[in-house]
Amino acid sequence: MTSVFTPGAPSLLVGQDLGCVRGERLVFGGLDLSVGPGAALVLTGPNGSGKSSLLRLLAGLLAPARGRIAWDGVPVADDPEAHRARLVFVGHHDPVKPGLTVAENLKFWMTMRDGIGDIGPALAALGLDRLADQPGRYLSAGQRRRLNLARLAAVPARLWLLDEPTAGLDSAAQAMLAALMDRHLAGGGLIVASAHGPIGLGRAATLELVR
Amino acid sequence: MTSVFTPGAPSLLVGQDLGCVRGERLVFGGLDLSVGPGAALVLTGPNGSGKSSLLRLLAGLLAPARGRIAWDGVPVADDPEAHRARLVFVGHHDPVKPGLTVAENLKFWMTMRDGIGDIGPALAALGLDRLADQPGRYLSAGQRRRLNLARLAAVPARLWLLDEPTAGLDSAAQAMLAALMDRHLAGGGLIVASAHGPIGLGRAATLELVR
Amino acid sequence: MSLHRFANPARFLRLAAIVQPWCVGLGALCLLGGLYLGLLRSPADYQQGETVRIMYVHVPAAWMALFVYANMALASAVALIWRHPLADIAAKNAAPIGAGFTFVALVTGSLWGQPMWGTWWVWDARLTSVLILFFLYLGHIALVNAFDDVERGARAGAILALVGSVNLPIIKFSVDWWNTLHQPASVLRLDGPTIHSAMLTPLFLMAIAFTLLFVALLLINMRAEIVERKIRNLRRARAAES
Amino acid sequence: MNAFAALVRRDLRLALRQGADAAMVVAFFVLTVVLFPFGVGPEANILARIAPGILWVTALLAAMLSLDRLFQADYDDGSLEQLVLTPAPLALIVLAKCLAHWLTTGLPLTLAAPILALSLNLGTEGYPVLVGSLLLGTPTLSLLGAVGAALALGARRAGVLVALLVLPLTIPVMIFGVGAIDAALAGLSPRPHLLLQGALLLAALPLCPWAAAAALRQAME
Amino acid sequence: MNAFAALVRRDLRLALRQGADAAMVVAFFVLTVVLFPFGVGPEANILARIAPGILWVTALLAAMLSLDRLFQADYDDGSLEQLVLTPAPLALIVLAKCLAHWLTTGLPLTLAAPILALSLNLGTEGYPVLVGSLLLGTPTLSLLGAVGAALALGARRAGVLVALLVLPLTIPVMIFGVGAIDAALAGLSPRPHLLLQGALLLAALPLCPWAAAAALRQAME
Ligand code: HEM
Ligand SMILES: Nc1ncnc2c1ncn2[C@@H]1O[C@H](COP(=O)(O)OP(=O)(O)OP(=O)(O)O)[C@@H](O)[C@H]1O
Ligand SMILES: Nc1ncnc2c1ncn2[C@@H]1O[C@H](COP(=O)(O)OP(=O)(O)OP(=O)(O)O)[C@@H](O)[C@H]1O
Ligand SMILES: [Mg+2]
Ligand SMILES: [Mg+2]
Repeated sequence: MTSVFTPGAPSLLVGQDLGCVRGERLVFGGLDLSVGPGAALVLTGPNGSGKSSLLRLLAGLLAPARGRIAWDGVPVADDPEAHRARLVFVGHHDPVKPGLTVAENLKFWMTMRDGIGDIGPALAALGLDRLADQPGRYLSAGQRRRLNLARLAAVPARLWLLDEPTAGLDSAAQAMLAALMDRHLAGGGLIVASAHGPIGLGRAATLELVR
Repeated sequence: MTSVFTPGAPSLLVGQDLGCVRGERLVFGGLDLSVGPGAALVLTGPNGSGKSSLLRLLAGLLAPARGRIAWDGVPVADDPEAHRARLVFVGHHDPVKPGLTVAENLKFWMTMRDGIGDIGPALAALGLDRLADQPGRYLSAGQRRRLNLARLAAVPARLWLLDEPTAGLDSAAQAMLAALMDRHLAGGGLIVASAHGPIGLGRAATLELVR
Repeated sequence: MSLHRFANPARFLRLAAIVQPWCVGLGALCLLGGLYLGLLRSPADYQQGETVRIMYVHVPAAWMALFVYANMALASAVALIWRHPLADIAAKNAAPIGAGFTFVALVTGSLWGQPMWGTWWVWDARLTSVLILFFLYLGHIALVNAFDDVERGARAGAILALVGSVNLPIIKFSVDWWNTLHQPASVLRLDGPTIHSAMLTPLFLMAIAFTLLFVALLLINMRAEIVERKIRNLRRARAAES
Repeated sequence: MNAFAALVRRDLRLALRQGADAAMVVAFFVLTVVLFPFGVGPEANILARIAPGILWVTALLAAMLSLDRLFQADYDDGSLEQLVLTPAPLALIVLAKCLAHWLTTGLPLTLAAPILALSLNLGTEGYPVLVGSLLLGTPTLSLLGAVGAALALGARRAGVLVALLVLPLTIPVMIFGVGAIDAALAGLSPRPHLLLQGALLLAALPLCPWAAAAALRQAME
Repeated sequence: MNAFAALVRRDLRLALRQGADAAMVVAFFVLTVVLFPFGVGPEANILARIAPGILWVTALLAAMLSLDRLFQADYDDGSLEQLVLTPAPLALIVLAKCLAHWLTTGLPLTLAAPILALSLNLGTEGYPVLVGSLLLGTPTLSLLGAVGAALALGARRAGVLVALLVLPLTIPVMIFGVGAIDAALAGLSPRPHLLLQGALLLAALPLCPWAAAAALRQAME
């Protein structure tokens, strides 16, 4: 198992000796990682190597089979609600309701995080402003993905966990996402993202998972 | 609307003046295309420009609002069953049943096309041989995609319609797919594929859709 | 672009604009005549007394309930076979009107039943099959409105109307049989009493009035829907341009 | 034909591996039938009198429970579009799915019915006819249900909608089913009723798959 | 609390979009009730006798028909994992979904019940108790159903178990509901039955969301 330590002073998100078991099979074990403010970590590795699993572990959707995950030195398992409040997770699925319009879909996810602001800028950040009134059912695959990613712009959160965020995006949308990520990092945010190719995170550390 | 004609002698798949209406909105109109044996056509364009819609049109899943699609000069609408028998369509969704193993999943789709051969080579062609007995529910996103693509190797068909086939694939799988496509083209097959980046089809014509 | 499919609706709209006032006018005339003759001039029944006058609403409404469904099935067949968009719209908009007539037949029948049979409802064959017809209408309406895509709903509705039209006679027949098996022969019904011409004339006038009313309502609904679709298309087109 | 068998086999396998639907159907059937003695009171003669009706109505309702899922799962994961693209006629594919549905709902219901009839004190003459009428009638329910399920695909609230579409169409099946049992109990011949049920099945056998196939093709758009 | 209201509002909006859905539940309810006269025959006194049972069975069925989709749709499209990742407690989220479900199923059913009871010739003493027992009982059905729906998500082989575990839990709800109405019809006090129903509701209110939340978390794995 490969492990990577991002050296740096105050390291916010730390995983130590992480192990993950899925379907009664060990996916990875003894994994260490650490991401500081303004830093990004890119997970790479072949299909089935555990990138998505690791992201779900970091989000708290999966319980680690061993090891611990800490934020600022405090194990996230101690206060899962605070951890959930500080992260946005973008998974393989796009949570888009066919019966709601684009604006309603985004608004909903915003309200669920106690945001009550304006969704306009978030829609614009991913080029969805013209589609605001379309029902989700009418979106193309890339448009759904954009809507999923728009949550990043709509909800303030320190930690972004992105699972192959560029899948299905055209080059314009990829650039928009890259800009968004840059701004997030510049503001001291953290990103952990999985990818099979470049996703526009220039100076990010890489964690290569093997099978 | 852009249109591209692949010049060449016997041109098998021809679309003339194609128009597509979805959700009561015109997606594209007046589109011409033609693909000959051993040739590939790559559809590009921004999100929502109609790549998937065009592929569904060519597969016969959508009826064109105008224009006609012909195979060897015969409109495919005249004999839809023959058209279905000659194509394999790989869409955005991966038709994988969580309750069936990888082998069972593939075997099923093979039998539905009256194939009764061995699925071993098809699994191997996408590096799934080690996973043959895993239930579909345990597959990672890329593994599901591989299983979907394995149908290409399992079912003999002249025409491959591939909607962003490389989404979620690691580089090894992308190479396997490229090899598969090369072999298909060398054998006189046809490919129409949509993509946001290079998908390993070297000398293919490109049809750029605009919004 | 999808407007091209409504190229001939322009002609339809023009035609409808001419026909509709005539339907309304003639319908109103027949209605007034029928009501006048039925309620004021026709004799009270020797058995039923004044309540027989409910007949002038009840019977034409019951006829319309069946007539509208037949039309709907016909329009659906046209829509499915020739993909004619107007037939789609006709079938879709006929359903609520037909449901309305069926409801009127049920309510007036109930109101009539109370003095006649001493109860609002009995599980009699004819009553029950009208009730099922009402549900077929409701199912159709629910299905057509259950999709975000208007055309998809309309086409699903067309298939349902056709399946229902095959089933309707079967239902009627089975319910008749069911009833003869369970129900004692004491079902109260005017077994084809020879109807006075003084009753027959207003009855027919009312039937004509209801038919014209149906045509007028259908035209109004269809025109509204066509205009609505046009507006939606324009709005979409503008959104796509901006 | 190969494709037909393969699809039936797959659906059966999926049903047996996950099993929630079929079990739910039978459990619902048993529960509701058992409920009526509570409502009506334990008088054996009244129970016996309404037994055929209760059994048929609850069988019908139980079948409704799993219908909305008939095509939905395949629709959601993209299997349905692949099935539509199979060279086999779509009506045949619908028929295969109906057969699998019947094997996992109609058949278990039919098998469970005699035991439940016992708890309702059904007269002994009724048993063979009960089983026979369910055997003839439940396939028609699956076929009609397929039409409703295909029509409601992609609609909101598919479950209730399917029931709303299908129940009125199934009333004749039930009427003849109950009629057959009642006739047997009354010492009359159940034959005409059973023949009519058979006729309904024969009529539904070609018509319903055709209508459902048309509806499925719509849903692909 | 904001999140709670937002979720209820979203689910209601999804259910009510274009307004036909509550009507659909009521139509379904009416239709199901209509089936019984076909089954058991039109005799008014027998119908009146089984009316409470019919009404309750239908309520259960309506609840179940829409319940299996309670979390499934959110699970399939990834909304559920996002809901789980919301800072709000998961049990609260379950509660919000139950409330939305009840508002679109249980409530319309309760409101429609008296009219249906009329067509079944229910005795006049039964009406207030009918409404009261449905008001007390249908929320419990929604809550219990949520547990079942959540368990079914993660369940592999357990699917059968779920059906067999959760469904029987609804029996007491129904039995007390029917019992209350019967008691009122017989001139007895329905109070003990209603109190028991209330107790069930009070027990389900904290327990079910908690159990369902645990099951949902499992399903995320
Ligand atoms: C809700 C209750 C009722 C329903 C659903 C109902 C339904 C119908 C229907 C469908 C028809 C037209 C059928 C045809 O022409 O073949 C009809 C006709 C008629 N109904 Fe009713 N009915 C109801 C109650 C009553 C009552 C209470 C009476 C009077 C005692 C009544 C008297 C008639 C008469 C006289 C006709 C015309 C018969 C004929 O044209 O031969 N109906 N009803
Ligand atoms: N099921 C549908 N119903 C109605 N409209 C749809 C549907 N699916 C897509 N559309 C619309 O049709 C247009 C083309 O969609 P399509 O999926 O073909 O785009 P695409 O080029 O494949 O995009 P992507 O790169 O995002 O996959 C889009 O504007 C979309 O809003
Ligand atoms: N729900 C699940 N239950 C059990 N095992 C699973 C589940 N999902 C994935 N797995 C297994 O866990 C391993 C890691 O899967 P994961 O999804 O994390 O891979 P990944 O690196 O994200 O792959 P991809 O590049 O294909 O997305 C795989 O071997 C897979 O078979
Ligand atoms: Mg992954
Ligand atoms: Mg696409």
